[in-house]
Amino acid sequence: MRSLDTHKENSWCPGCGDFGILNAVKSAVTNLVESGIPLADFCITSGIGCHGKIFDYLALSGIYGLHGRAIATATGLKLANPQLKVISFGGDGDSLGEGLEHTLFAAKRNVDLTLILHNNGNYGLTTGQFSPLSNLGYKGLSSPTGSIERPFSACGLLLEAGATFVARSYSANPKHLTEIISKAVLHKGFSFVEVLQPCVSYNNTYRLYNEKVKALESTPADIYEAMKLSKETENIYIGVFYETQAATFNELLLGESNPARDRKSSSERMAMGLL
Amino acid sequence: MRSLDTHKENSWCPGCGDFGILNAVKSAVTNLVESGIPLADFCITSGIGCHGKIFDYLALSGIYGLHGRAIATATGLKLANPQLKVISFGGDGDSLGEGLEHTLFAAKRNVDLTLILHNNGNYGLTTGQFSPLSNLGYKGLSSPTGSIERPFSACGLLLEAGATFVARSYSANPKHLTEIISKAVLHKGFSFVEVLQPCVSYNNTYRLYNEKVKALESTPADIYEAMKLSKETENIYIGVFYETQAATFNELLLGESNPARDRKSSSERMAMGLL
Amino acid sequence: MRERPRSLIIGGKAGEGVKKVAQVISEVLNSLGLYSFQMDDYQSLIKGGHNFSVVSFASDPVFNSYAKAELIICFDQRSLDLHRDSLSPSGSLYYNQDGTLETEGIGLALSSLMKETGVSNVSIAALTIFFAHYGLDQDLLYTAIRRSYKRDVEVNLLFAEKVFGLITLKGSLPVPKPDSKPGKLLSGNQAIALGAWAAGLDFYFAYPMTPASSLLHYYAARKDLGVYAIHAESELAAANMAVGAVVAGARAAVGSSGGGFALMQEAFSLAGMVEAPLLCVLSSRPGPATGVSTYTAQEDLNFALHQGHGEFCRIVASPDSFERAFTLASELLCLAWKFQIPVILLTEKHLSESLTGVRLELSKIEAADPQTPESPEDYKRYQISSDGISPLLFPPADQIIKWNSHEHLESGLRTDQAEAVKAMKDKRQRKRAGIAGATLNYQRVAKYGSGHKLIFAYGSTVLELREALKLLPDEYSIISLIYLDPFPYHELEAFQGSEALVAEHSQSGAFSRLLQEKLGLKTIGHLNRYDGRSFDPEQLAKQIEEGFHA
Amino acid sequence: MRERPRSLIIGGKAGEGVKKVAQVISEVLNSLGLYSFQMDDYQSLIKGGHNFSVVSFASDPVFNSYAKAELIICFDQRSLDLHRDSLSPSGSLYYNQDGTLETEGIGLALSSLMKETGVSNVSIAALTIFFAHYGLDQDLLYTAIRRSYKRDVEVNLLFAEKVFGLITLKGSLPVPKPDSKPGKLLSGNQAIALGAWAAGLDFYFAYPMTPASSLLHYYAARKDLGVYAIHAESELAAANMAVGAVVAGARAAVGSSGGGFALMQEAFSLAGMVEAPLLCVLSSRPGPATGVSTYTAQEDLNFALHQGHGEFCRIVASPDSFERAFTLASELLCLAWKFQIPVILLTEKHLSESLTGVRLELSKIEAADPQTPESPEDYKRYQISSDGISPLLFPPADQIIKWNSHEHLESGLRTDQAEAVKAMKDKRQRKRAGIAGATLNYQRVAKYGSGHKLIFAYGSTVLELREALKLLPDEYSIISLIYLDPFPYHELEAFQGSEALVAEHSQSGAFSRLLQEKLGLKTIGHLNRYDGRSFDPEQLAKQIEEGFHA
Ligand SMILES: Cc1ncc(C[n+]2csc(CCOP(=O)(O)OP(=O)(O)O)c2C)c(N)n1
Ligand SMILES: Cc1ncc(C[n+]2csc(CCOP(=O)(O)OP(=O)(O)O)c2C)c(N)n1
Ligand code: SF4
Ligand code: SF4
Ligand SMILES: [Mg+2]
Ligand SMILES: [Mg+2]
Repeated sequence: MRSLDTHKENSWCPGCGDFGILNAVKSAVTNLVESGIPLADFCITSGIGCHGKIFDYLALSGIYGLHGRAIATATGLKLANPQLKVISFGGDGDSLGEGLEHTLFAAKRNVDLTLILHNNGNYGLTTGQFSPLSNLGYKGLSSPTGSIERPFSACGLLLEAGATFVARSYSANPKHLTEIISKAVLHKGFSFVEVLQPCVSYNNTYRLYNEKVKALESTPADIYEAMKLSKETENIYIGVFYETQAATFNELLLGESNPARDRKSSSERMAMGLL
Repeated sequence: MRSLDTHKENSWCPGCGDFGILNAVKSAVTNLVESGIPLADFCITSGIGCHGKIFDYLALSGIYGLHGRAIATATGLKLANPQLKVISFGGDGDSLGEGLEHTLFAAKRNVDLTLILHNNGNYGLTTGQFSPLSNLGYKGLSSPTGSIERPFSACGLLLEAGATFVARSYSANPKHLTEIISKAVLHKGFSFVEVLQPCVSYNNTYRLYNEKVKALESTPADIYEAMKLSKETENIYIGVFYETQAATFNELLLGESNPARDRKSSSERMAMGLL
Repeated sequence: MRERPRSLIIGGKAGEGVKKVAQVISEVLNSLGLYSFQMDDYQSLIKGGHNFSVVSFASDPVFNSYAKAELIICFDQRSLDLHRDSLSPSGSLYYNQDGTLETEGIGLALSSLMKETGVSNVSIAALTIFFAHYGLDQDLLYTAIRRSYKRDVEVNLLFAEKVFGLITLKGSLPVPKPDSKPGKLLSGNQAIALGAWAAGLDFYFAYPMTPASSLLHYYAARKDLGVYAIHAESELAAANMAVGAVVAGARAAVGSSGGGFALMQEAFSLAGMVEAPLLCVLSSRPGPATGVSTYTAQEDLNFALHQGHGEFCRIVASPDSFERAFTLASELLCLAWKFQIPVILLTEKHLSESLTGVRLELSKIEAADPQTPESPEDYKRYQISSDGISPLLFPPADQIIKWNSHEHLESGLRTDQAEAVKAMKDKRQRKRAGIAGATLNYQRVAKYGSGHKLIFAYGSTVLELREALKLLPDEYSIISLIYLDPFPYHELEAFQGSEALVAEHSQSGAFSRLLQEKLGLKTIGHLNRYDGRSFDPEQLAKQIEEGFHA
Repeated sequence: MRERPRSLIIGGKAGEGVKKVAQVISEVLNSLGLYSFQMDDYQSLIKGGHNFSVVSFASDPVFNSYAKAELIICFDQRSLDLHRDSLSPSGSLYYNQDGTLETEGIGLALSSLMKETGVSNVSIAALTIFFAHYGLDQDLLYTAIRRSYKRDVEVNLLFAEKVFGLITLKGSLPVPKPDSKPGKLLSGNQAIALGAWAAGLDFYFAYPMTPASSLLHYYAARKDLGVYAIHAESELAAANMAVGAVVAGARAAVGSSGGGFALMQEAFSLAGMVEAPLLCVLSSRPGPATGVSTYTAQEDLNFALHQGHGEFCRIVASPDSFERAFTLASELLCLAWKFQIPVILLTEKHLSESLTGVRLELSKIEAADPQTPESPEDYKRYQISSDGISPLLFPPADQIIKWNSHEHLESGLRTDQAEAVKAMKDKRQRKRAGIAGATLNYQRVAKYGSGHKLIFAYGSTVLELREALKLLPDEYSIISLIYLDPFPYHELEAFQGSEALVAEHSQSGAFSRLLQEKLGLKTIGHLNRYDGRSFDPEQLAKQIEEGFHA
């Protein structure tokens, strides 16, 4: 298999959790290719933020989209060619702030793609403002005396919206993260992976996570159990919170057909006698 | 108390559930005024859709905003003058489609205002397309062979997002609806009222609701219980699913001050010596 | 001056089937070889209020509907009040005498008859009156009812029979010309939809918004076309999905009215940056903001011309006829793909939602296909080329195909390097010359009439003018701008500094200003209508004459 | 020709405090009565990469920074490679010799010294070099360190002492003029923020986006001003919240760069329709789409002029200096409230984020207050008036105050009636004349220089030109357009059909086109820079001479 590296110089802060995500994605893709998925089938989209830079560091086709809209773009990609294995990278500002709507609708529709959320609890690239996942009291340039908003729960919202695969992992646990990403990509339907990603510059959570992150012992019994566990703060659980099978939006829309592959040329259309 | 009616000719379809909502709002406001809230303090915003027309039928100040954005506008209103009792009217397309993000953030922030959701399960005003709350298989002009999306649960999403008051009522139960709306307005913090609203033209659910709507016997034990009950389909529960107290965004932002009332004039500012 | 078309008006409440029955009448006229133009005036409500439809028809092409009618049918008092004065001197007014005050005209006890026969659909009466009034065959009426009203057929027929009996023959339809080919009955949006489909459209992404919604509905209904119609969660979603679909190789379009288009601006700019071919249909209604949802306007000209932040090439063009709506949609999709740019088809409610016979010029359809790489081994998405066009390749592919919303290198990797930024901007900008050249192959400006007195217009205003010109001596010509960006300097050179009238549905006279600024045109009179309504050809004809004699 | 300012460049990695130390140096210069201009060049990353800051300074006002420097301080190899060639012939180059290849210049073992002293902040060295190089008082250095670096004070001082010992005196600063008043050290965004505040701003709603973010940060930090800074969930939210705040009577503003502004278009149009006074700050960076996030551009001119669907009045103006940034922000907020319209303050990263001494013209500040009803009994939000302005009233009030995004009646109730639609459009449009008249009270066009050779520009390009003009004989004048809509025909009449150079940061030459179309200006040369960087005054001076002699 060819290398997944690009020539682009990496500009993440040394020690940033994003490195762990990049490496895990590379491992997961490598494993998946070895297990038979053609490398050419992988296609990525990303939002704008530190997380989005992963687009430049991965030698995979795709589109580096607008802030908050990568999931919508990914949906378009998947619908036009359902053969593609689409992975979308989002930031917490990106996917749960600016683009919250698209994220929840992708889950609702069960579009068969994977969203990897780089949860660093802030807007890294724009110098560390509070994000939808920042804790109450988080201090950043737009909240110098502390944020006055309670955070969303990423897994909670995605579960509620209808995601058929919801998991969490930790950027500093490469093995776990690689496994989870592989599972997510293999899952048929919308898969969501929240990655706990320390941001050494604005929200260094290594110590917190190293202390509190704990692997789930088993898959929670139901969606409510999953929600509860995903919100615990004494232990911060990683693992698959929820997994179920449901018809995907792309299947329901397209059936067996692949619009990009099967498209009729203009002359074929003219010959159909529909005009 | 002066009349809450306007001169605007009503253009809802005869039999539309929106009439029930209009009447209940009038009763609730009347009751609340009698209980001491100054009529002048009420201020309304609405989105665009059949639901939004309530703005024209209520002799109350406010703004008939953009499709999907009424909650954002309401937030601005409340922050600028926290004395106002702000009620926002949304449609299911409006508040959970185009404007989903604003709705969930208003809940997350616990802005002290009330969102009344006219849930008619479709985009009424634009001729009945499926909405975020339409059932799988719903047939409309954009889904002639049936919608391929599963619906969101309005109460579920709002609960998950952090609303501190979540209730449901039925447009054909004026007493219940009036009570719920009054409670919602009195609730300090973000209050959400999902109103089951039959749309006689595109989604006539009177029979279904008349059969299945059932009042909650008691307030559910916790948020997960609330979610479960709000999603039941054998009985469709109405009543208050959840109610809790938390600091409001406006309080946390403003403390005791009222920006519109307490604003410093330009000359006062110039005298402050800050330049 | 040609034969003045006849007109009929049907007025009633929303939900009474006014528009539908007018369409059935249009179909009947069409099947008889007559030309027709149907304009529906409706409000933003579902039941009640007041709707009316006008059908103007003749044995020659009819470009627009008229305000005055020789046959008026009113279902209720409000219609009666509103339309009574539109009756032409020799015309006939029929009205439902149940529930209305007596008036001049022919009262029919329609409500009572409906009760009597158990019919719920009053509009069957309008169809019947039309047939009887013009002496059309009663069996043809029954066939029309059977074909168009699938429910309650038997009672409808019974009702029709009773109504038929009440009407006395009052006139006759124009006699169709022997070679008459009024074409396929289509709305403007349908013509657009078919044109884009023919050129290769695969996906249409939208969020409903009048008057663009019917594009979504049409694709959704016409599954035989094979265009996937995606009703997204918002316009922002629609536009970003469309770009995604393009990245995968599908031909994609989006459509909305001004408000929804405003929400697609960032994605429009995205298409400019990533060089995504994207067809955008902007169908205008009066603004700003929510405005007047169900009426017509041309207030979005400048908005359309200057969409999106940052600088990038685009094409903006507006169909001036239903035929053009079909060919232009195809043309624009092709140009989008040839140059990998976003393009805007700017139109108005008046064209989008009116209905007429359209002769589809199939020979003008081309395929919207991209340039593909000659040697895909060393593929670079943004290869710098002399014409600014980089060949397109789609996944899955062995090559790495990177599209990027940041400024980028040829490889598609992001850059902020000064030289690289400049080089990529220059590359994109180089397309401009090619675009201008390529559009020269199409009709960018049309001239109607042979007179020396000029009236400039674009979009559906041209339809109104063409109809008005029928009523005037041969002194006038309409100069119709189809392409607005690139501005058709070449074709318009001859008019530099001329004096002319400018007609548009805008208060501020944006089009007139454009012509003045780009062409030095001296506007000697503004024919501006901006109350959401279309021009009446008769009134417009008068205004034209006055405009030149003022 | 005046004294050429000196310049220093500090280069290093993001996270090394380059920008901060440059600012401390600017503060020192300012406190000494010297004029300075600081430009920060940074990338969209948090640590690593390459950042540099230029501070140009003199005893006369400095309008722009220079490419060449007489003092260059590099913390790493990359800086060295990039800036070595910027050294002016007699200049001095200091570099961190640890980890870099030897070169001409003065190598200092900064990394070793840092390790030795336990200092983490290399930028202290730059400050020290600056002090020692120019023979400034060592105690002043320590004071500056104490004031500006609150952490690790003792080791920083130790480190500074050691570095100081290594530097030999190389020059002296210019001597400040006796009456020198360089003003308050502010960035452009700070000047804008203060101007709007002074006129009465109560709320600033935004979503972070470079180069507008610092407006949000500034208001958030300066709680003493009492402007509530709301970081909303998106730009759409911010703009709609702002309209809500206005309805309640607060003075509100929003700000973003192109991409975020694109998302506010629908709300901008809403402000036009509901007649909400709204100050919108658009600070440009290169586009389209995400573009080049941290650099400067003027690509949004047409986008700004034609924001929002539908037709409505707005004002677009762009500050051509930091002083103007302050007064214009105030002016625009006042005009917004006077006419109840949205207004755009268009600027660029180069002004927004550069830093200079600003003399705040307090006497020019006015209050942004609305017209209030004389007899509020019979209040109608959209009362039709001869000047198009309807008095404003805010809740809580006994009156019913209805704002409406649909077309509406005077009462604010929705309408789709033809006459009412026209009447309300006419009412809004009537403001246009008043706006044009009112803006005449302000400086809409500025002229710099007294020569007959004209160079047209707007925004921060004027700063670059003014600095360039210092280097040229007195033959030139800059014509600076501050107001762009309404277009300042009155002041520019004299230039109709003239020949001139046009300078702008745009590839397509949008500003030049505007001048040609509105004024018939003949552009004899384009000074376009569009790689995200500002003009170097020296190079620009050459280009100007060439432009006139070509
Ligand atoms: C429409 C728009 N608004 C704002 C921005 C500026 N912006 C870029 S990245 C970002 C936030 C990044 O936060 P997050 O998504 O959490 O990513 P992170 O940097 O933390 O990985 C913002 C606001 C933008 N690019 N586009
Ligand atoms: C930006 C924008 N997009 C689309 C529309 C058109 N539109 C008006 S109402 C509506 C949907 C109404 O559905 P809902 O919110 O459920 O309200 P209902 O009519 O069912 O009460 C739409 C799509 C609009 N006004 N603005
Ligand atoms: S700012 Fe935070 S998230 Fe961004 S690269 Fe640095 S450590 Fe990572
Ligand atoms: S369409 Fe439905 S929601 Fe709208 S007014 Fe009619 S019944 Fe009510
Ligand atoms: Mg983040
Ligand atoms: Mg609805």
